[in-house]
Order: sequence, then structure tokens, then C-alpha cells
Amino acid sequence: MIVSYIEAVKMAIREEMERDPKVFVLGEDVGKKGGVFKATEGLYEQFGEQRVLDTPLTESAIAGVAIGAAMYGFRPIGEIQFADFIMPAVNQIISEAARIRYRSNNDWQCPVVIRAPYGGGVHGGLYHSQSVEAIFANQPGLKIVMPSTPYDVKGLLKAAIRDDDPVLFFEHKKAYRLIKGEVPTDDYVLPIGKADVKREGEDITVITYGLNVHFALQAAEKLAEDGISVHLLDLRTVYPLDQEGIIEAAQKTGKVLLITEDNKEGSIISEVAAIISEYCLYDLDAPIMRLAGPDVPAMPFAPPMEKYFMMNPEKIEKAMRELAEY
Amino acid sequence: MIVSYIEAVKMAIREEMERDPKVFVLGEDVGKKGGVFKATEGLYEQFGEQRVLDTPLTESAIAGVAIGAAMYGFRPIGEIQFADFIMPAVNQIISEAARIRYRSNNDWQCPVVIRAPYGGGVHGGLYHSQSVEAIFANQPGLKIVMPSTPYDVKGLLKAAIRDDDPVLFFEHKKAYRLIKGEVPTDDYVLPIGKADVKREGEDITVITYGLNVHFALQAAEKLAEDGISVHLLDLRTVYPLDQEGIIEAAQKTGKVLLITEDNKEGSIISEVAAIISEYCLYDLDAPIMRLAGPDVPAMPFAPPMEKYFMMNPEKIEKAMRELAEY
Amino acid sequence: MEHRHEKLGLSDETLLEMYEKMLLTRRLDERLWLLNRSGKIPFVISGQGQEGAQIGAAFALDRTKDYCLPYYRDLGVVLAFGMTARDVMLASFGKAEDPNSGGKQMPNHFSQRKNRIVTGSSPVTTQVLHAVGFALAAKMEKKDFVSFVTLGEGSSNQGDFHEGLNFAGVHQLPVIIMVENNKYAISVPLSKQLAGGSVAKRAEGYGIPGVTVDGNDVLEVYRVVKEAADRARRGEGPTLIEAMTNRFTAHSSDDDDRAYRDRKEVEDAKKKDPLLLLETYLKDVGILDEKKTEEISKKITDIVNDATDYAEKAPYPKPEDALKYVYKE
Amino acid sequence: MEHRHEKLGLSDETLLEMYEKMLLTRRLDERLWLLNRSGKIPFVISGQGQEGAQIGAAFALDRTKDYCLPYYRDLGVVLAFGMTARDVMLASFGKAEDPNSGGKQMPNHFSQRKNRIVTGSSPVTTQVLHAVGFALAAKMEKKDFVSFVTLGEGSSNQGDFHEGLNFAGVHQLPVIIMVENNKYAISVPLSKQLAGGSVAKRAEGYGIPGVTVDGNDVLEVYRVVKEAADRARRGEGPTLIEAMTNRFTAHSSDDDDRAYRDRKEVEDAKKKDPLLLLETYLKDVGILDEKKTEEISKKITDIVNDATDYAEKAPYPKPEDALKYVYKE
Ligand SMILES: Cc1ncc(C[n+]2csc(CCOP(=O)(O)OP(=O)(O)O)c2C)c(N)n1
Ligand SMILES: Cc1ncc(C[n+]2csc(CCOP(=O)(O)OP(=O)(O)O)c2C)c(N)n1
Ligand SMILES: [Mg+2]
Ligand SMILES: [Mg+2]
Repeated sequence: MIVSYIEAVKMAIREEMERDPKVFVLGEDVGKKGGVFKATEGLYEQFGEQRVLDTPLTESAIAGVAIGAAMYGFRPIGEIQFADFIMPAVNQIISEAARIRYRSNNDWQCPVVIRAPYGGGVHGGLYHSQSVEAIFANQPGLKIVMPSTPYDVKGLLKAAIRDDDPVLFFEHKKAYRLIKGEVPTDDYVLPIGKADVKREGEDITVITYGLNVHFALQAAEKLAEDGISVHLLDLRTVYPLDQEGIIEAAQKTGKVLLITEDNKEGSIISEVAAIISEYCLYDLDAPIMRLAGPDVPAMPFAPPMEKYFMMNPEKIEKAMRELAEY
Repeated sequence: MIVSYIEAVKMAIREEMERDPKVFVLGEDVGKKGGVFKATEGLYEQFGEQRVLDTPLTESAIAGVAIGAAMYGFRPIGEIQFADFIMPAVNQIISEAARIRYRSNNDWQCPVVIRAPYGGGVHGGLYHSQSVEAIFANQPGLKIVMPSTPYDVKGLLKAAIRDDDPVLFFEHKKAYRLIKGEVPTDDYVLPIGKADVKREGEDITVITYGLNVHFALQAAEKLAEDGISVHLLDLRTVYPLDQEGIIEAAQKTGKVLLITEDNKEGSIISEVAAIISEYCLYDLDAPIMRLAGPDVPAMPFAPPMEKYFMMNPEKIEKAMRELAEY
Repeated sequence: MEHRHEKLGLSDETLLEMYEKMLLTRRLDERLWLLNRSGKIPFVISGQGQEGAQIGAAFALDRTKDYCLPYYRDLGVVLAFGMTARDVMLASFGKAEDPNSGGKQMPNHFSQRKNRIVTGSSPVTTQVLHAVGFALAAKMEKKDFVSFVTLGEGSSNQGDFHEGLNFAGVHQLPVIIMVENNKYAISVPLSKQLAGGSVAKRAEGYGIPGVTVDGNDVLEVYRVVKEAADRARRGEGPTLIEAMTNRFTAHSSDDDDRAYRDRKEVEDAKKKDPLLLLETYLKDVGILDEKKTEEISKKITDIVNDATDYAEKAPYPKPEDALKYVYKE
Repeated sequence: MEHRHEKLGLSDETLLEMYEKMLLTRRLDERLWLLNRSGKIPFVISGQGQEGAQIGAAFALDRTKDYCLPYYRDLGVVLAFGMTARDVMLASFGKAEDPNSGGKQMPNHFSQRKNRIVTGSSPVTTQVLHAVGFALAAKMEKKDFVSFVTLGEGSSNQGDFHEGLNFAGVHQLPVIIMVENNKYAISVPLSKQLAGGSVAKRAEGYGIPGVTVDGNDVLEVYRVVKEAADRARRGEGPTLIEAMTNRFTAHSSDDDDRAYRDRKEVEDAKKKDPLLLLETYLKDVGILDEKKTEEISKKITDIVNDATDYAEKAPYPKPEDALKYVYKE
């Protein structure tokens, strides 16, 4: 059936909670209110307040308590209301969740999922628009998933919940209602750690993730009208990256455009560029091109400045054409 | 005069405190004990307990109180006892310090310095050995300085203290007593944001920072014996990076080896690689080579595993030779 | 009829001024909702119901030298500290001239250095530590200003609250921490938020005074904040104040509180509207009559209209202004 | 002579076992210092002076089902929970067989799942929230185990402490938080660390019981932890316990405490050595005599010798073991 991105989130959580009594949700306003974005709507009624736990306003506790419960044997899904507010939980996520299996030499594990809506274009200003993945994308022990389609959301969130290691699951908040797509009603999981070709093409390769996959698809349609064919790789898991998938996609066309909504310096696509320049330098017919937000602290509120920062199909189309003509 | 790396830290702080009454130090054990590494030794006696403030065991407060005092007009130097323990302060550093000028449209500023010893090779295990710079190296508004020599330490720490924006100043703890060098007794500052050529050479370019500068210099000597000449760029400021300096150094030889002690994926050298592959792909005669720690959560304690993780001159020499022969 | 304000050393004029500010706060806030509902501004977050605490507190401070670190509902505090209605409207429209952030931040992220209103962010509670930093500065410079910081009761459960109170307590710093307890953190009620049920009681654990006050009673709030400020200036350290208030609106324009809050509860709360209570008091003691009330009302309406018009017409920032002021320029 | 242990329901045998564990804790710890000073192990961090609190608490728990989340000084706790002297030595030497971390972590980062000793890190206080998570699990599964977590008084000023107590208080979870107050956080004394001077007092602010106990008195610690555990199992929620102890050694083998601590203070503290106090009690009530004391002493020496030899000879991990167990394999 056709559902929205946020519906897919809810479907995945509900199905997993029905399947496994060890799965529960905790976070701010996830209970009666059903989450500020309604990702947990109806779950409180269905599963009761013990399994859909409204927490105090404390992100470190959301993560830390979830970690404890996960070590015991539960499969907690912590919701951080906005990705921007994950910062107080960084210590619990990096120092604890990411290191528990390693530091205990496999004696303990921490199967926790932390979900958070990220991204801009919603008049959210500096602190309700951020992309925060790069902060965590150098912490072995963590996995970071950032799906683009409802289909991927459901399959990857289920995989994350069943994963025996901690997973950060970032959902683009502008995609929540904007993006709709076919989602099977039955049970399926998708592999964490594998990128996905969202469009086959011959002339240029675009690598991106999240909402930009859709913007890039739109731009690719435009280029197709002019006979330029775009190969589009959706990273899906941004940490650890799917090196093989990236290398293959880069080699396919020899011209690579990397896109992120995040600030440019030190972003996910920096590592993608590094991988390509390490493993397939001689396959390249053009310098690796990076299209990203400007290096300013975060997306401003006023519409002209927000638009200036935010990625969109036009900016992508322009970059694609530039690269194609190189 | 010849002083150790840690002596240079102390000199810089003392001279700045003498020069400007607005400069003060706060942190755990910085007072009577003079810091666990003795970076503030003698300052408590010289300046009194108000300006060399022992704080409660609370990193978020060290950063947050420093930020408040800095907005008022002070120039606080916060010490985080080990870089590993900066995690509870991430929210204050990223959400606050880094965004204060921008979000107030230049009305407020936050001239705070946060110092922390980082790095391994000291039997510190997972939580007393980490390189944490990558966590912060995608946050515009912040500057991250990681000096290699006592001379650079003094000049850059003074610059950091006088800088009107927040600076993270990471000092390699193994360098503290190991590395000695000439340091002028008079007042000087070095430019934040500029990389520094530590050795001129023609055959291969090595780009690194911190303790690895010394390991690379040692390795370069070995190669020199065989007539291979190494160009060595010390990044000094790892965020925001000195793009010009990097491009120039890469172009100089066309063969680039990037080194960090940090885990590889998502590290500082990923961004360096991305810059090079964006701006000087056609100057390259070999794929960009990255030498880094393995992608495991952090450096283990047991000597064989620590050695396996830790960078050293031998590993660097091997990589250099490989690249030179490419 | 007892003249409570005189006992507190408040003149009739000052009390009227407090009333005017409170009315301005309310009216401006109401206008913001209208603008939001008509699609002119994307977001409102509102202090309606909490103005008694805000105005009482702000007037108890020395607004020529004290620093305030308000949270997003503190429209009353910042107006009392010198921010104008135009400034507020400029921010809500995201216009270039907005003194809070030049259009960079969402509305109600107050900041204005000339009025010693310290810039705030969205992650809650961080400002408590900044306030402690300002208070530390006062102590180091031996100056007698105080720093005044507010937050919600939900936010008081964040780690930074604990670290801030402890730090301020250890060094006996001149900081006043006022929690505006409106009994909800978005949808989460007090019982699921705050173990023990009282924020003020937590002060004891830090060896500092903790005071609970009826936030609807502007004079009572004035009294306890004044006492706290006097104590702070005398070097006797921090005070934690818990002002019991009500949130008349939904959490913000993005929220619908009917899902989690009984209408009756809101109606009951409105019976204790701090604005009405003050108006009644002013009439009872003969400071306000019908004529004066109307006069003030008209004046406030004019101010709100002017601010709206001005801000609506004001230019947006330029797109490339997004690049400005990352570092010192 | 009052037989206090009997009143507490402790048999002579159990009390003797407590004594043996306490003595083992002390002797093992002393041996670690010797090994450090002779260059054989790089680091020691020590619980000497705090064993009374540790052994008293651990024996008050149900060591067949409760979970413990110890901090780095809790050698006594983990030995009581089933870790062996060999296990401890293997960790101190960083050997492959070390059950705590396989040589990955520094010594005293205790972990052993089979004994429900939950893995800990170096950043202090994070374990408080984990303990709350275990307690939440107990409540959700309606099981009657409790989780027991310890930390230092300095660490109790971290945000996570506040968040943990509040969370546990809101949900009335079966967790016991014991702060071992040895009056120093490395060099920082209580007066500069802890506003208000008492950790236990902070419990009130969360609506939970806060108890101060003499940590040198193993029986008294046993009593209060037993009470807390009983309460927790009855569904009556968390307890905060502050055990007043002393740190006999420097902070760690990397510290020299003469720079900040008067020798007299340490000497005075040693007069209240929990080990001596228990030994005296045992002799007073006739459970221990010279012969038995020597017998036990010899047994302990053998255990410590064996552990040292075993660990010293045990193989290191392989270099590439550094790559193992980042993710599930
Ligand atoms: C660290 C952080 N987490 C979550 C949020 C999202 N959020 C904004 S306001 C709010 C509720 C605040 O409640 P309270 O502190 O009681 O203040 P009130 O809004 O009731 O005045 C939440 C959860 C945030 N701003 N910051
Ligand atoms: C978050 C964090 N900051 C700093 C440190 C460094 N450190 C290790 S122990 C310690 C003092 C702890 O004092 P306390 O909590 O009183 O425990 P004690 O060592 O006295 O038993 C410090 C500052 C740390 N381990 N973690
Ligand atoms: Mg509230
Ligand atoms: Mg202590």
C-alpha cells in the first residue's frame, strides 16, 4: 500500500512491538500525544504506558536508561524529539552504547535503537533543522541509518530493532509527510550497511542519502530529457559506509557528485570522497564534486536564508549539468 | 630555551594570565594539584584560587560556566582532564559556544578556550587514549587546534586565548614530556587556521598533525638516507582546515600520504582527502593514501593490542616507502 | 483593602507600569497567534498565563545592570528588560532588523546585548550554566549585579540544572534561578516528569534557599525575587524559585493540547489569570478606573499595531546573510 | 557485648565470609600496589578504606539475582559478586583471559555477565542511568531483582546523577544508588565539590529516601542496604545511600596526594579502618581468635599469590585481537 514516510516509521515500530514483547518505546511526548511528529500515534493505546514510556525531559536519561534495559535484554527504541537535541546524550551514545560490546570483549551487548528527526526546510531555524550524523560518523560500534523512502524506512527500522548493536536512525522530518511510497504490509527487513542503487545510469554518478535522494531523482529526470543519464546511489547506512557499493557506483561512470544537506567540511560525503580517491582514483574522469550546505553553524530561520542553505532539486540539477559537461 | 610540550602549555597560560586579568583557568584538579598532567602547576600559587578554579566533577558545567563568563567579557580557559571526558560537554560546546556569534547576529561572542589532553600510547585503554577531534570537526563556529611542537603550542595557545571565538585546544598527552623544543621566552602568537610546512621535500607529501608530525619526521629521515625526500605539512589547525596550504602541499609532489592516530573512517584526514580530490585530482600521481588507526571503538589497554592500534615511525616509514615506490 | 504594593516599596506609578507591560505582553502574544493562524508567521510559542511570574520577577531586578537569561516563554521578562514590541515582531517575521538574531533563529529565542538579555538556544536548560558564568563574573569582578535565569519545570530535570545549582552553591554566586512551573512539558504532566513533585525542594540539597511562589500573584513574585536579589547582592549566594503558573495555550502553534489536557483544567486556570488578578487589585486600590483602563488599552493596541505593520513591511535578510558571523569578521 | 550481626539475621559463618572477602579485597589491592611499584603493572586504582561499605552492601543484596554496576574502587563488591582474584589480576596485567574486557580496558573497569556485574566505562556516573535501565527492566518484567550502583561523591555532581534519580523516582524503580563519599575527587575536597555538603540530603528533592551511613561499619551498611533492597523488592522504589568512607591511598598510582592532603588526615582515617573494626568485633564476639585469624590470613595469601602467578604467566591477547567485537560477529 502507499504510505507516507512517517507512516512507515509507525508501521515498523508497531509490527516489531507486536512481534517481540522485548521491544518498547521511550521518549518525550511519545505516549498520549503520540510524539510531536506522530511517529508513535496509537501505540500508547495499543501497548499501554509501560511499553510507550513518556520520559522526563532528559535526553541523557533516554539514552542511558535504554542502554541499561538493552544490556538486560530488552530492545528499547529511544526517541529524541529533534536530532538537534541529541547533544546531551552524546556521552551515553558514544562512550557507552558504542563501546559496550567491544569493552566487555563480547560479554555484554547493547541492542538499542535511537530514532531522531533531522533536517531542514521546515522553518525550524538553527536548532530544529540540523543534520547531526557527522558527529557520530567516526565511532566504530555505532551504525547510522538514514533512509530515503517509506519502503526503506520500514525495512531498515525493523532491521535496526532486531540488530544486536546500537543503531542511530535518523529520519528526515521534511520527508515525513512529503514523501510517500509503496510499502508491503508484510514483514521484511533490509540489510543495514548496504547502499542501494535508486536509479541506473551511465553518464554521471550521484551519491547521497535521505531527502536528497528524492531531489536528485527529480533532477535526474530533467537531465534525462536532455539525454544525460544519472546513476544514483542511496547510501542508506551512512556509518559504517558501504565501501564496495560506493566504489562500484563511482567506477560505473567515472564522474561523481556527492550531495549532503549537512555543512560541507567534515561531513559524510567527505569520507565518501576519501574512499573514492583512495580506491578508484584512476577511474575518475572529473574531480569529485561535493554539493553541501554552507559552512555556517546551522540553517537560519528567515525564508531567504533558509532557502540559501537548504538543498533543492534546482541546485542539484545545476551541479549535475556542470559535472556532466566536465 | 628548550622546554617540553607541557612546559610550553604552562608558559602560554601563565604569560596570558599575567598580561590580561580577564584570563582565568577552570577545571578539575587544576588548583592545588596543578592539573593531573601539571599543566597548571604553580598558577594557583601565583594567581590565587579565583583565577585557577577547581570545579566540581562536571564537564558540562566547566564548559557552560566558561561560556557564560566569556559572554560577559572574560577569557576563560577550561581544562577537560582527558579529551575522552569532553562528551558530557558536547551540548554546551556544539549547541552553545559554536553558535553564539552566529545566532545573535554578532551581538554576543564567546571567546572561550577548552583545552584537553588526547591521544594514546600511554596504557590508557579505551577511555584515556582517544582522539576526539572528528566529533567537533564539522561544527562551523568552532576552531580546533592540535599543535605538534612546544614552539607551536605556545604561539597557538596564546592565539587561542586572544581569539574572539571558541577554540578547542587538544594536546597530545604522550607528547607532554616526550617532545622538547626551542621556545622563545618572549611574547609571540601563531596564526590559527594556517598549516605549517615542517619539512620541505620533493618526492612525496605527508600531511598530518600532533604527535604524528614527529613520527613522520623520524620516518622521513630514514627515507632521506635512501634519497627519498619527504614534504611534510603539519595541519596545526584541524578545523576549519587550511585548504590553500593543503592544496599547495599536495600539488608539490603529487603523491600524498595522510596520517592520523584516530580511527580512519570519518576522521580529519577524510576531509583532507576530499579537499585534495576536489581541487587537485589532476595533480595526483598516486591514489591518496590514508594511514590511520583501525576502525574499532578506541585503543585497547593490553600492550600488544595498544601497539597494534597506535601509530609509530615504523608504520609511517613503511607507508611512505610504499607511496614513494608507487 | 490592604495596599500590598506599598508595603513592598512599589509606587503606584511603577505598579501601573508593571500592569502596562503585562498587558503589552499578553496583547502582543495574542497578536502573534492571530498572525500565525492567518498564515503570516510560521510559529508561535507563548507565555500566556505566565506573565505574572515574568513581570513580577523582572521588576524586582535592577534592569540597569542585572543580566537576564530568559527562556522561550519569557516575553514579559524581555519586554521589561527593554526589548520593544517591534523587536519582537521583527523576530517573529524573521526580518533582517530583528535584534535577537537578525532572522537567524526561530521566534522567542531572545537576545539583545544592549539590554543585557543573553542569547539563548533551543536545547533547554543550557542557559542555567551560562547564568552561573555571569554570576561568577560578578563575583570575580566584585560587582553587584545579579544574573537571572528562567526555565520550565520539565527542563529542570536536565543534567545542566543540577550542575548549575551545585556550582552556584559551592561558590555562593549571585544567581537567581526561577523555574516557571506550568505543570506540563509539552504533553508530559508533572507526575511523569518530576519525582518528588517540587522543584523548589531540590534547593535544600544544594544548601541554598528554595522558594515556591504563586506565579499568578505578581506582587508575591516581586517580593521573593527582590529578596533573592538582595541576598545575592549581599554575597549570600543563589536562590531557586519555583513560580507556580499555568500555560493557557497549547505548547506552541504546532501543538494541539486537546489530546492530553482536559478543557476544564484550562478554564479553571484562566480564572486565576495573573493579568486579571492585577487589574482587579489595581481597581480595588483605586489606581485604575474604567477611563484609565481604556486609555492604556488603546495605547497598547497602538503599539501592537505599529509593531505588526513595521515588522511586516521590514525587509528580509539577504540570502547570503546566511554566511555572516560564523567567526569574528 | 551486643551481638549486632545476629540482630541483623547474619550467621557467624556469613559474617566470617564477609571478613574473608574484605581481607581478600585489601590484600589483593595491596599486592596490586606492590606490582605497580615494581614495574609489573602500569596502573592501580584502589578501594583501600572503602571495603566496609562495599562488602556490607554486596552481602545485603541477593547475589544470585541482583545486578551490580560498580565503579572503579569497588573491588570488594565484585569479589563478593563472584569475581575471582585471578580474574582481577588478569585484568591488571591486561591478559587475554581477563573476563572484564579481554585486556581491552584499564584495570578496575569491572564486568562479568555471568555474575551480573555490568560493564563500566571511565567517564564517571554514566552507570547510574544504566542501573535505572536494569531497574526499569525488573519492573517491566515484574521480577524482584534490584540493581545496585555505586559512584563517588564527586561523580554525583554530574548531570547523569540527577537525571537518574529523577527517572527512578518518577517510576519508583528498584534501584539502590550508593555514593561512596571518601571526601575527595582526586584532589578536590568536599567543600569545593558538593554544595550543601551532603549527597544523601539530595534524595528528598526526588521524593525518595536518602540515608547517610558510616561506611567503616560494615554491619551498619549491611543494614541500610538490606532495608533499601527489601523496599525495592516490595515495589517501593529507589534509595539513595551515602556511605561515609576514606580513601587511604592516593587517587591512583599516577597521583601523589601529598600536594593536597595532610598526612595527619590520612593517619586519622586509618584509625577507623573498616577491616580492623570488623576484626575487632569478630574477636570481641568470639568468632575469631588468633589461630583462626592466621589460618584465614594464610589462605588469603595463597589466593593472592596464586592469582598473581597465574596472571603474570598468562598470555597477552594477540595484537589483532584489537579488531574483535566491534559489532556482533
Ligand atoms: C534538550 C531539549 N530536548 C527537547 C526539547 C523539545 N522541547 C521544547 S520545549 C519542551 C518542553 C519544555 O517543558 P518545560 O521545561 O516544562 O517548559 P514549558 O514549555 O512548559 O514552559 C520540549 C520537550 C528541547 N527544546 N530541548
Ligand atoms: C566524566 C569524567 N570526568 C573526569 C574523570 C577523571 N576522574 C577520574 S576519577 C575522578 C575523581 C572522582 O571522584 P569521586 O567521584 O569522588 O570518586 P573517588 O575517586 O573519590 O572514589 C576524576 C575527576 C572521569 N573519569 N570522568
Ligand atoms: Mg512546563
Ligand atoms: Mg571521592
